[in-house]
Amino acid sequence: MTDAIVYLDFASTTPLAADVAAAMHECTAAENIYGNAASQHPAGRKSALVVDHARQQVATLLNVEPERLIWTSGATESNNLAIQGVARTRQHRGKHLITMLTEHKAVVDTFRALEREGYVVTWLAPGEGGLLAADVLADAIRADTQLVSIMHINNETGITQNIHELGHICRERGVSFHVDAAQSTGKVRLDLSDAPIDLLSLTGHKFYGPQGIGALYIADFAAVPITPLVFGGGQERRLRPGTLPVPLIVGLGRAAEIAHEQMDNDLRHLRALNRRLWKGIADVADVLRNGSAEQCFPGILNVSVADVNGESLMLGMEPICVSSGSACNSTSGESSYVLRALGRSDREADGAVRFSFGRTTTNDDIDAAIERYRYAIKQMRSLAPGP
Amino acid sequence: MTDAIVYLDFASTTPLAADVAAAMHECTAAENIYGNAASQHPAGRKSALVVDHARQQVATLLNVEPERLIWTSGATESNNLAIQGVARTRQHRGKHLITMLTEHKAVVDTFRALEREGYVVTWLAPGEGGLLAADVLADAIRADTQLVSIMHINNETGITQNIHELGHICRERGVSFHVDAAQSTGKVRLDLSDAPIDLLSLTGHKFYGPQGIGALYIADFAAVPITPLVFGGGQERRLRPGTLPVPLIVGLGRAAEIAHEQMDNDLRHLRALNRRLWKGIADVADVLRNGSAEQCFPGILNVSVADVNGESLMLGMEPICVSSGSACNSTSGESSYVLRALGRSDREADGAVRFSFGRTTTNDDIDAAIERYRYAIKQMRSLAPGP
Amino acid sequence: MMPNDPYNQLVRDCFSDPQHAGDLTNEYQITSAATVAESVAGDRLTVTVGIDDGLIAAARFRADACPHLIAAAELACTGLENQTIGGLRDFDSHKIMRRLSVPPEKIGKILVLEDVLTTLAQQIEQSIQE
Amino acid sequence: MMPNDPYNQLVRDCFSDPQHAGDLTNEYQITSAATVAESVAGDRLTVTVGIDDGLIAAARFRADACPHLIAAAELACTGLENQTIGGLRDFDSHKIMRRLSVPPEKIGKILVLEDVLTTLAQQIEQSIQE
Ligand SMILES: Cc1ncc(COP(=O)(O)O)c(C=O)c1O
Ligand SMILES: Cc1ncc(COP(=O)(O)O)c(C=O)c1O
Repeated sequence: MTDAIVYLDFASTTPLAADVAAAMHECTAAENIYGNAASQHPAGRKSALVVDHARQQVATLLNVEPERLIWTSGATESNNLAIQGVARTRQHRGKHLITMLTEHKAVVDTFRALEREGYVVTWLAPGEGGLLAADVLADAIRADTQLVSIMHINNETGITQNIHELGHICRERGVSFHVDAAQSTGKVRLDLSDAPIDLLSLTGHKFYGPQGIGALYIADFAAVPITPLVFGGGQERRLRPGTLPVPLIVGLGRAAEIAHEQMDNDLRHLRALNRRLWKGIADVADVLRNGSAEQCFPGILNVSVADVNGESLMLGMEPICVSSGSACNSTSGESSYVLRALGRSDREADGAVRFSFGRTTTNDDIDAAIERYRYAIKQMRSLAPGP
Repeated sequence: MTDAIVYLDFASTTPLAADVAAAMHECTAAENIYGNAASQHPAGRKSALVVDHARQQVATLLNVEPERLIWTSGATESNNLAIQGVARTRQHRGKHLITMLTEHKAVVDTFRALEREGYVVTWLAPGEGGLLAADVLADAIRADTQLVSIMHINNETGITQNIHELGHICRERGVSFHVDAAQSTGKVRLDLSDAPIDLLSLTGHKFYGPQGIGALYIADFAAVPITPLVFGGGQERRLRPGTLPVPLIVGLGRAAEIAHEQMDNDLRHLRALNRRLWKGIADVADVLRNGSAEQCFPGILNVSVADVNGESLMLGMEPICVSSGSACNSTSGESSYVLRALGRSDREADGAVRFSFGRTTTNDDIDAAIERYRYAIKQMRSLAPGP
Repeated sequence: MMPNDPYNQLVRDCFSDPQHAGDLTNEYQITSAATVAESVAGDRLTVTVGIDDGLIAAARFRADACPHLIAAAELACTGLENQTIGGLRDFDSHKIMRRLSVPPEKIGKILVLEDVLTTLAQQIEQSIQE
Repeated sequence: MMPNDPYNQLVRDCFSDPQHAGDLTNEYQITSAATVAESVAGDRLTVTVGIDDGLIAAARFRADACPHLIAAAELACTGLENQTIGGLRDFDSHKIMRRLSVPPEKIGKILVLEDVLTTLAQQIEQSIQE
């Protein structure tokens, strides 16, 4: 078995694409761009120029106007800015908000914080196959509902919500709709030009861009006014002040451009890897697939067994880098709430392994992961006491 | 006169040090570090390791324990986290806060936002030489005062407050003390080991580190509890969740290390440049120095004339990149409130030029700036109508 | 010029090397100067014209103003030379502003130029009547 | 091993290649096995000892548990062999935890091992008395 690190944790963070690194390097070193993009002097204007270009690159990926994008430090901040921002601006109109139990922590914890402040949050459970049914959302919307936030692709399972359908319901009912697209941006087609989506969060490091940079798409600044989280200079329409990180923005822009070009190839590649991986482990006794092939993003394959300790399974998987549903790999100390919301038992959630892969993953990587997974499960099982 | 860009706007943002760029490049390219620092697998642990190392480098610069540092996206966020964070946590005890009129926008606008929420802010005016006198602060502290926020080095003038003396007053009176050290970190000695400072903000791109990364120093998490701005994963003690930007953190750490080593040399160099520059322009008719040599950080020289249009002066200064006190270079549309708080007239504030320089500035750069400044002033004056 | 430059090349050229900066001596049949000061920003603009035989033989300006107004004054002086004095009233500041790509928030400032020219026209008409 | 590794080298070695994993046949004068299950996380640990002439001739374990508990069980089995059965009661789990650098939040879990050994000691004492 391999001793070299095999990285299958692309849903957590992706390596920087070589072309992105090159674009950032060119910006800083070759073109010697370092000015403050808010400065009017020549050095500042050089920076503003590449920032504008990057904004266009991201806008092209989403098929929106570049002016609709606000740079942030990542999807955690984008989610918070969208959710807290709308909730606070609209609190005089109503304090009811809607989201799902299976959202990312950056959404869940934001709504929990708002609950502590007196907002009322409806937590919708996923239905069949992890999906939120349109009528369930429709029934949850009240007269005082101000915001619905539903993620696009789930970070643990890859389950993909029908955001267009859900967005249409929000639009019909006059409720703002936010989408956490941290896992889908740059990976699946996302045409926002006439999508019923008011706000959308993305982050660079999930699609081969740099860590520490993301964006929030805001369809209509007037229709969906947002209270900022931080105050300061006038950058980003006062919604997100602070000196713009020019090389990061250049990197994110280039990553968006590459993603736009490569998307079909990427997806084809991921589908093949996904099939190969599942084929290699589907016959492990009692293995469960968390999320079906039809409704899941192919870059993620999440599987559970109920009879092995999650933490030991993770150690047994080394040097294959995967993510687990177990308590010990998270700071929260509890097994995956996402998998439990899908109906998995504590033990099933604890024994879950998320394989996630990407553009640079090879068949050999997948084969090494299969071999290691089978071996680890076998070892754990052979070590276990009788029932 | 030179046609090449001469960058004298180091107080706005500094170019990335070559060694910092190299450290970041080594991290991503050579050592192939890209994992999520929160992941327990080998790729994640590699990242966590360099993050720990960087935290130690910044801690060494400030002479504090590394655990006291929280990574943020920059000083704007650090200031907001400190000020909003303490104000919100303590609001049941009292809603009175104190700051100065001459703070950076990231502090001023944060307090203004809190005022809109019902907090009461005392805005102290600078006294002699732009300094806040200890007794003025002492008199302003009330029984319900929760936080005092005073910047260390002013970004426009370089005026340096006696933060130790002011901090002692806060400590005696049991009030938390926050320092915006965006302009001083890595530039002047800042030993926080037994300083009466509870919170301190810093940002990487002001001392040759990357843009988009900063930190907040928190002396005692229990004594000064902070409400987070964003919610999400458990990163940074839940005070600032989000995937850690590993290469940026590595860059900030390296920048701190270099600053620590080079500080005495850097300061000596800046003092010489400052003297040279002032010598070259002091005899321009009616030129005023904003802040005296004794109380100012030598990397900044701010000068005013009252009889030229600030915006035209800026254009006349090109290709020397400097910053102005004029309305047209800011998003706020008003001339520098900092200079006006120091007693300058609107016209004097409008006609201000901030020269700021750094480690890589040469005598030739300074001489080019002197020549251009004299020329621009002369041109503007010769073009002006009679009185 | 970079696309995000607040000043287009014409502004930059007029600003850095204005051909019509200065005053006029009394060598013309009529020499007339007018100054307007804008109270908020403190901009001041003086335009002087020298008239011979009902034609503007020369026009000069002085300004303590932003680059756009300086450039506008320069273009105005260029345009006025060899015009009849009616040109002072017919002056089309909007055309100049378009050529200079004056940003919307600055249009108010540039109107100072129109005020100066109107004042000049009045002065000259009066001195001709006298 | 990296300094921030949650598992030290000893944990890793015991985990990846435990020498005392398994069961014992009835070739000893006394063979006794005890299992304790921890209710919260669902960890389960079985230790089996084979006693000959009052000495622990062999010790084996089975575990469905985290790496630290697996390693602790392995070390315990190694340490118990050739001890008197008093060793089951004298067993010092804190010494093992130090060797394994068990993080504070996990100490509770490792105490399962003490429970198993205490149970074993009781069983054996009882079977000797019978
Ligand atoms: C669905 C989802 N939302 C939000 C985030 C947060 O992104 P970041 O860590 O870049 O702030 C992530 C990844 O961590 C994610 O997977
Ligand atoms: C004194 C001061 N505080 C705060 C900031 C904000 O720093 P950043 O833009 O990195 O958030 C700056 C610089 O812009 C500054 O000079």
